[in-house]
Amino acid sequence: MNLKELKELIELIQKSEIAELEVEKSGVRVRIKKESISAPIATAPVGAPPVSSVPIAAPALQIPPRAPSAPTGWSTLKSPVVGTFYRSPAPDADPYVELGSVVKKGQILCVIEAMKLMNEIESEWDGKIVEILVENAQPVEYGEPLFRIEPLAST
Amino acid sequence: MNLKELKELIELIQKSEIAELEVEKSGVRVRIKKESISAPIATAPVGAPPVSSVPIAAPALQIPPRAPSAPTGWSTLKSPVVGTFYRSPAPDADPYVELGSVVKKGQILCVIEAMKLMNEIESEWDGKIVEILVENAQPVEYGEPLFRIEPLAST
Amino acid sequence: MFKKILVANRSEIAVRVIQACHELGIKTVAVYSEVDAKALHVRLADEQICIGPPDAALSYRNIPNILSAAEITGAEAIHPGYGFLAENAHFAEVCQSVGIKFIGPTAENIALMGDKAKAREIMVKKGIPVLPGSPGVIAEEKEALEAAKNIGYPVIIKATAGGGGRGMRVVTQEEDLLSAFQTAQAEAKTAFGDSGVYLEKYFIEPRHIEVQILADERGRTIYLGERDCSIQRRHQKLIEESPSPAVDESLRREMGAMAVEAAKSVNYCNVGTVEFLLDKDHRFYFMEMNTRIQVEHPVTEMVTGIDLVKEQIKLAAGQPLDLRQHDVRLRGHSFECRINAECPDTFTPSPGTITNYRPPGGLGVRVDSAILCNSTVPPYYDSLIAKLIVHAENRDAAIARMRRALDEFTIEGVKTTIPLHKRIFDDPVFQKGRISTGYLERFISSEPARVSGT
Amino acid sequence: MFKKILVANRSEIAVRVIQACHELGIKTVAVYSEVDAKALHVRLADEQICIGPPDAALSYRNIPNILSAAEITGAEAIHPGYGFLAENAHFAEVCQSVGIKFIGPTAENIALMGDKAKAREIMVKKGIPVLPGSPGVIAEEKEALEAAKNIGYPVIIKATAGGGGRGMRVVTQEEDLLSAFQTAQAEAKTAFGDSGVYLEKYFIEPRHIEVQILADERGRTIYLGERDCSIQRRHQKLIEESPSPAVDESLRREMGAMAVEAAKSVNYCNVGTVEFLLDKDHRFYFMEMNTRIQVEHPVTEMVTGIDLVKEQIKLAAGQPLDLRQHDVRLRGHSFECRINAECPDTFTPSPGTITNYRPPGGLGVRVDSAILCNSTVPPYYDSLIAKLIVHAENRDAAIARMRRALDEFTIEGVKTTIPLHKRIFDDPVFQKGRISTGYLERFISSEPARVSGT
Repeated sequence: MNLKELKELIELIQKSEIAELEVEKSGVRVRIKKESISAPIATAPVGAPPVSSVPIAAPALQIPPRAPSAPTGWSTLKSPVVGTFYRSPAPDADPYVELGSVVKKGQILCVIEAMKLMNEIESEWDGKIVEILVENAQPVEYGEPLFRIEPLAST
Repeated sequence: MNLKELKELIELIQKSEIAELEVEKSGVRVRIKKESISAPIATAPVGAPPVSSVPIAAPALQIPPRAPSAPTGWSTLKSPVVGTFYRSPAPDADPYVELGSVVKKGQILCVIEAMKLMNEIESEWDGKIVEILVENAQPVEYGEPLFRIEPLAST
Repeated sequence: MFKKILVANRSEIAVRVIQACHELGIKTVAVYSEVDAKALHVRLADEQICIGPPDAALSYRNIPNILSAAEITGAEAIHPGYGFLAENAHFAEVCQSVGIKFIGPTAENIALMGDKAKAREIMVKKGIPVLPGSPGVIAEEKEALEAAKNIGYPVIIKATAGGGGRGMRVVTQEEDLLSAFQTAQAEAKTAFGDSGVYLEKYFIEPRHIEVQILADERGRTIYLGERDCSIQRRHQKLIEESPSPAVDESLRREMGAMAVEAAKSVNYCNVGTVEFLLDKDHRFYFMEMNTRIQVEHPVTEMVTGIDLVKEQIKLAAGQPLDLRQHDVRLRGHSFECRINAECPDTFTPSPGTITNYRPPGGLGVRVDSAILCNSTVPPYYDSLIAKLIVHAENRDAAIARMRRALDEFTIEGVKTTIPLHKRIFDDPVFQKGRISTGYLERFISSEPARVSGT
Repeated sequence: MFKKILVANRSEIAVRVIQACHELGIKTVAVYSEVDAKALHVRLADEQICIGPPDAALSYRNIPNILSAAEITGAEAIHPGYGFLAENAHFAEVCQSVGIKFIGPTAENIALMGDKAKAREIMVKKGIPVLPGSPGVIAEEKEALEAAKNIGYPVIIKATAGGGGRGMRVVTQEEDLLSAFQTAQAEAKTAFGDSGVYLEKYFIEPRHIEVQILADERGRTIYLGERDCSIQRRHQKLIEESPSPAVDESLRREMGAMAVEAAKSVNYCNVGTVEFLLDKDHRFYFMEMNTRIQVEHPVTEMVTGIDLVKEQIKLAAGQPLDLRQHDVRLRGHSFECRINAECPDTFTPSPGTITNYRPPGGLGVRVDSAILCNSTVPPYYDSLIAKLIVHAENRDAAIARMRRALDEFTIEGVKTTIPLHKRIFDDPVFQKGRISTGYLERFISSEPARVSGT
């Protein structure tokens, strides 16, 4: 961690009404959270970056967050296999889903090619696609976040 | 750092109007400070421990204490050489001092034999011998406590 | 030569393989389960791919994910280490079918040596001595007498349905056979409801001696001396050494020639180990062949000066063996202690976080480990966390060196087998080299009962 | 053999000596200054005696306290390591007078070799080539011409009062001598107020080659190959190797014989090192003899398989050398990197607390260090904190091994020379073995300017 990162951290804490800091390195993990009264985190002013996304050379102890954690209420669909991520069933076909698509649980969102096999990856929730985290034709590892989905109230 | 220490830290942050946090371990050091408005740190409520004094795996690094420290006000005369401690100038002679002896600065308290040489060890203070820490004819190392002396008000 | 190798393993052997690759100028891909994200092998490799959850069946044994990882990283070869997929013929076959070189022998070699009955049959054909025994269940007294005569006394009668010593009888001379046979049958009947028994050669204080071999694709095969792995607890090796105190130069040549013959008889290629049982009269018997690099390979490296993992990779790349048998010269003596994260008295595993780690150093001391300060020993895998290997001019000097290295070794946070190793190396019987596969159980039971060790 | 040895040193060499003692079954006494109370050598020894405050003059060089420590603990011998009292003839003499064995050569040996002029005189007498030079100040032009002719061109003219390059002139041929001589005299006069100059042989890209010898009390003396210590900065060695890439078998024999002759000429006993300068034409010249175990002794141990510290102790105990010259066979190649706690670019010392430490491991890697996690590097002593030594089958393999070992080495909290070592081992010139005592200064100045390294 260098001075610049520290300064950023301090500024962040100073500017924000709520403060959430997570620092981890070499086996020590410290998480400090301070909220004015008990407002839920979701009320954080839009525009202020989520504090946990400050890059602090942070190798996690257990499962490393390989992508910034989503706002509360969003679900993350992770890759169940290792392979190559494709958004459409064939190079000239339309993508399964787009940003903003409303999807149903069990609906195919993408395929991951592994050993010449196309693994169809289904949504685990009813919801709206709010982030697509991997570029088409990129390799993905096990557990890598693929989509963020804002669940819809179950019908 | 254990759970208890972490809890203490969090409580501290939560209770105080100002927050100062210093964490250091394994090459990463994070210090976060948050003040409501710009009150100087000195206005922190007395009674709250200064956060930086929370012991976070702080190994002592310089000279380890080799003997329990004496009550405040007592002085400890330490061996300036390595050798064998003798309380008297010769085997059949009386000891230089006894427990309770009142001694003057510069008075010989014992001899330490090193390389067949008798090193006469003098008191550094006027005072009363309140402890004799080494048995006669025992080897002593450099810096080993020999006598505890209760200083007398200088005459 | 390969440009990039995927290492399909974890812990010390993954680190060992990555070290060898880097010394050969080969890039490495580490694969890891979620619990190993911060492991040393992941740090040291050039690329890292998470292949699954902690359960090894879903990660380190997950063939599709491992092959996909090789595919997306462009690795040309996979080194399986030992355990996990190292002796999985199916995996070797799939690797071959997708054009990725499996660093080990052929799938056929693996399958054949994995079938113990078939391997034994081949060895018998080639005139290699195998463990003598009756071909199957013996029902008749006459049959038993004949089988025992063929095997040679002492023999052991075992219940086919048996276990736990019941239905077992050791017979040292012919006149005792029939009565023992009847008792064993009766005991087997009572204990297991099945009176079937068979005969096997009984060995008094045998040693486990194994011969390291190297073989290239053209069939050139050499042996690299032997390892004595007699210090075992429930068939788990704990201490290995090379050379064996029981093997002299002429026996070494004889066993070496047999090991080479065994390998050649199946057109074996790559590194391999032929395991023999050596009896008190210095007769040896083929037990099995291990078709992988072994945990205890370092003791052979120390006395031969040959880097077995580098050789293994070169052989897998199709390079001819550039060593000849006469290049292999043993120098000094080497021991390996397996440091397991387990209680040194009860042998229960001791996973946890390592709070302090300082390996011993200095002349003739080698440590193969993946331990980092503050790293965790997860409960999912093997308890082997480090191998302490020493080398010195002779066996006595190597014992002295191991004792001082064990004294220097600091591992805090988990219990380890270090205290047990210290006690064994202090034992005059062990020091004299009077060891056999029964040594360790006897040594442990002869010790005064102890509270949980340090 | 001794029963108890006091080790009058600290850091890695104290640890090294304690390790050797324990392997020989000898008890050890550590002495330490107040700042070293928690040091590894103190932990490893059987007994510990504090001998003074941090200032080495009052502790590690404090002869009365060290001898008293030996006396009260009953130590029969003192091992001085290197530095501190290791080449103090007075200390060796006092040890002898109080009946404690000094582990090293005799006080006479030390005194003699400490007197460079006298040592040179003896070597000349014995026909050992020494660094050629004029016997003293040269005033006359005729005298200069004659001296230069005797020495052989190129020669260097140096101011007797000189320093910093002023008054220095390199002359490669006779016709340039007189003008250079005059200029040098004038420059010396201006700079130092003294026009005295003298002549010395000038070497272009010489190597520092030293020969390790072992000698017993009966005068049996052998050599253990050479070390190339050409990688130096301001006469401080940084990297050493054995064998030297510039020495072939015949030169090795020749230099070895000269080193043995040098040792015998003064009835030398114990371990010792004869330092030579080797010029581009493979002519060598005696520089001096070091009468102690040296920092770089491990590279010799790696290629010969001989434990020099154990041999040293046995020799000091009066045991005859049981090695013969033909027993000494070099195997493979070894490098040593000195890991100093200093900035790898500015070379300023970097004392402090080591917050994370993990030495590299695996085949052919040796680490001699006294570092513990959370231990401090005090500012009072030498900045050498660890020695990383590798051994492999040949020089290229040893370079590859050193590179991977340097990559693996974790030391946090203080700056170290590890990044500089990495850059040197990446340098094709170094890799080809084209090194000389000028290499390092040139290498550093040829690098792009860098900010403080990691």
